[in-house]
Amino acid sequence: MPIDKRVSLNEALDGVTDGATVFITGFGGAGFPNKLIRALRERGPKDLTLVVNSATHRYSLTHELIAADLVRKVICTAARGHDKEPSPFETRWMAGQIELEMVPQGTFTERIRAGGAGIPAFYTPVGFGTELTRGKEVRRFGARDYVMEEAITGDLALVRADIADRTGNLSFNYAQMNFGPVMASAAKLAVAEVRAVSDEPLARERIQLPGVYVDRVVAV
Amino acid sequence: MPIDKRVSLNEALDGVTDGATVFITGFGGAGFPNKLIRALRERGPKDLTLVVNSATHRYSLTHELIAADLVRKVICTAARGHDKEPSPFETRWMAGQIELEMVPQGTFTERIRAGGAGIPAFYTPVGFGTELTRGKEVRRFGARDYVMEEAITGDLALVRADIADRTGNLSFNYAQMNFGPVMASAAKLAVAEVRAVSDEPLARERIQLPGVYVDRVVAV
Amino acid sequence: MSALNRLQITWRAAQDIADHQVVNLGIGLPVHCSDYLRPEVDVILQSENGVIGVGPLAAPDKADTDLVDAGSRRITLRPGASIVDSSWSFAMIRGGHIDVTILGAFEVAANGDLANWDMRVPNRGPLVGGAMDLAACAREVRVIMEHVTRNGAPRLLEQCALPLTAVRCVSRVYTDLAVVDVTPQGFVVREMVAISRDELQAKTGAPLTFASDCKLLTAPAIAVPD
Amino acid sequence: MSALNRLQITWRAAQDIADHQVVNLGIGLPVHCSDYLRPEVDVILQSENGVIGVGPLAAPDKADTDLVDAGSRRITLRPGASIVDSSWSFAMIRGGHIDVTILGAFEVAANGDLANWDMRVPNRGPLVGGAMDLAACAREVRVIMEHVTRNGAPRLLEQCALPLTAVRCVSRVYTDLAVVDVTPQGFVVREMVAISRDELQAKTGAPLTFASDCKLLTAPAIAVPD
Repeated sequence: MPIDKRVSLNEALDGVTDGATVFITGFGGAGFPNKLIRALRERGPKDLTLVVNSATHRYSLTHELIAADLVRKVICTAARGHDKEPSPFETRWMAGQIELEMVPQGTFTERIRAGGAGIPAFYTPVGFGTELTRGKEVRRFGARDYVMEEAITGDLALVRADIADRTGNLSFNYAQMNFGPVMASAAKLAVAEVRAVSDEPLARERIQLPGVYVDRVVAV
Repeated sequence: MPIDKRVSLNEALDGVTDGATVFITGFGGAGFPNKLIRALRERGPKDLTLVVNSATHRYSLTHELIAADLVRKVICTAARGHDKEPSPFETRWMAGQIELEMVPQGTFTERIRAGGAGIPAFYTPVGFGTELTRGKEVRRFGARDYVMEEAITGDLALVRADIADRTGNLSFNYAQMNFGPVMASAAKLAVAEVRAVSDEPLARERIQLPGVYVDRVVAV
Repeated sequence: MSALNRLQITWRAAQDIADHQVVNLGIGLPVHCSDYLRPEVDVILQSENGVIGVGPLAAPDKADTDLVDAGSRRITLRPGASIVDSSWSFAMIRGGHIDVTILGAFEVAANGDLANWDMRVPNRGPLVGGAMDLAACAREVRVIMEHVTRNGAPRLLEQCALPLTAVRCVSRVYTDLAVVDVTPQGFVVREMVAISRDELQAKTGAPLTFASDCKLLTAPAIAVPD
Repeated sequence: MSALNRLQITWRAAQDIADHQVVNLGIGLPVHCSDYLRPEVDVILQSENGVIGVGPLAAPDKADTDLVDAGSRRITLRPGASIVDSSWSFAMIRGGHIDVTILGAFEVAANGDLANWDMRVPNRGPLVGGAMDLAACAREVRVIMEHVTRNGAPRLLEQCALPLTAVRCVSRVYTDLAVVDVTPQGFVVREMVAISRDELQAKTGAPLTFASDCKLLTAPAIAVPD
């Protein structure tokens, strides 16, 4: 039967359970899967771990998951709200109600890539000698000190892209790409939210993430 | 002054010295920088370490560097000739005149990627329990055993591509890409051999390797 | 006894490829499995050189010298195919994104150890390629091989004698005589040609168990070209 | 004394960017360096979100909401620009392919330690972004900051008090009062505004050495918008 990964927004998150680790794409204002984020909030699984660049971003609805108290832990590179009032994340964090793991951004994306690439751990010079790597294994290679960082894998990736085809190939609009490829690769279930699904297979030159990594696509 | 990385085949290898570690692209019959390989042979630096998928491939001129006794060591995934007679590599290897480091292909490309990505070492399940990882550090993560592999960096990368622009952006023809991106990223000096250099900057969709990684381009 | 010929072995292996799987077919005999897929299945064939969606071989007059698979065969692309660089290709393999790989082999052990490369060919350099990556990391590793060597020695063994490709990785072996699963209890014969169990056991270097529903192994007639 | 205003500091930093360099400009003040590049230099501006070849800001009527830099500014692309995913973007940074990064900072130590993020802002969550990657791995790390805090406390110190971003990474600091190199012998003043050496030392938390050819630090008039 020809591969066809198209699903409705209703079906997109079937099978997601409490305790899931969820990747959410988006950075610099581009690539937030906001329809899927809202669908996840409505589905309402509890005790989620979010792996997302920013716990709060002006253009993302990630904060709604936190405000709905669905989130146990956030792994991110930025946890600062942008309004004068503390963000839903910040109020819960200060009250000790939500766990935070801060990661330098390159280590964040490399740990996720490692998760999708079968690499359980790697060494990086980034963060050596700083609070963010306290307690981590340090090892010298050549003349420099490096920190060991472990892979991040997850249950679900919510990925924003521009165009998909039925086999799940994705094309991104400009800087929408950001964490899409690595997050899709590191998740058991990768769901893409796209502007449109092409009836024709995408041309090779346009494919920025092979459909092998994408399980479901939803046009929104 | 506008960036312009075009050089002649004569200038392409200026500065290459004895003892250099040289990456050469190509796999599966595609992507061999044969004009640059021959230019390197003619230049004649000694004691080279070649990092190349195959020590001998029907469509590659790599064997000419070996036959000219310019090579001290080969790091590769395939060292078998294809003719009845032993290849130049095989005769020298059997006579103990050339060193061989055999690497599983995924570990080969990942070690080179690591070299270009500032990762000094990583763990992989590949090769665990085999002759190729004998003596390497083994470590358990979760329920599985992994081997530590170190990055490969080099002095020079010879990269075959299809089209370049003046800023060194590269576009590959089909499976020509193979090791081009990782090898260019891991070398101090990356030289691309291309069918043509476009006067106009390449369109974003066609760029498969940003010019940041490419130092010189030669149209052949 | 009607042992299968080598293309019939690939035919048999191809029948087990399920719809929508991502499949890597090893260089040599396994790659011929693509000729015998069941008509109703739609699969993505991945090649280590980065081709995601290998199509049929190219007609000689339409071949592009750069459009090749890992075995240097000039191929076409299926619609929706893409090509990635080597680091992405092996990240895909190592990361467990290949559902099934079918590999040739010299030896398989009862614990699933695989030996399909050899450093010790006289007067030849070694060659490993992507075999270790595929064997260690595909979700399922299946093997195609003759049941015994040219000298009649078994290839299904208690323990491999040749250098290993990967440990405890093989789940199923297709030979000219049988389809054998590798289980926690060792080799289990699922299908076999019309020979006696004793004869099959005699050609095998480790104890065989026979599935309660063990079937006759058959394949359509396929001529092997010279 | 004519201390530089903050745009004049970025102007001064921009003058040191050399032809053909690959440059990452930090979010906030450093990104304005691109407005003051010397006209003869051609540089590639990289942004952490994967844009290789950032151009000028987009006109509001031509902006694409997905064409942004790491600071969420709507930008254009220079000809020949490309966009890579986050893992490639940081592989580029971590792998030493960025010639120069210019970052904002709270504190710089005489050994080159940098503190430019802070977990301890009251009622606010921490924010590190890509600063640690850039600071640890760009070939050259330059810093733009006011010479002293709002309370008059020095920011150039023997040792950073705030949490570190990276160790021993800064090579040059541009302040409103001076251009200071970080050397194995500590801080060396290359340029300074028309104040006394004693006064500059008094505003600095670590010993200053003055280059034998120490110059007057000047900049063209640039108005700072409200």
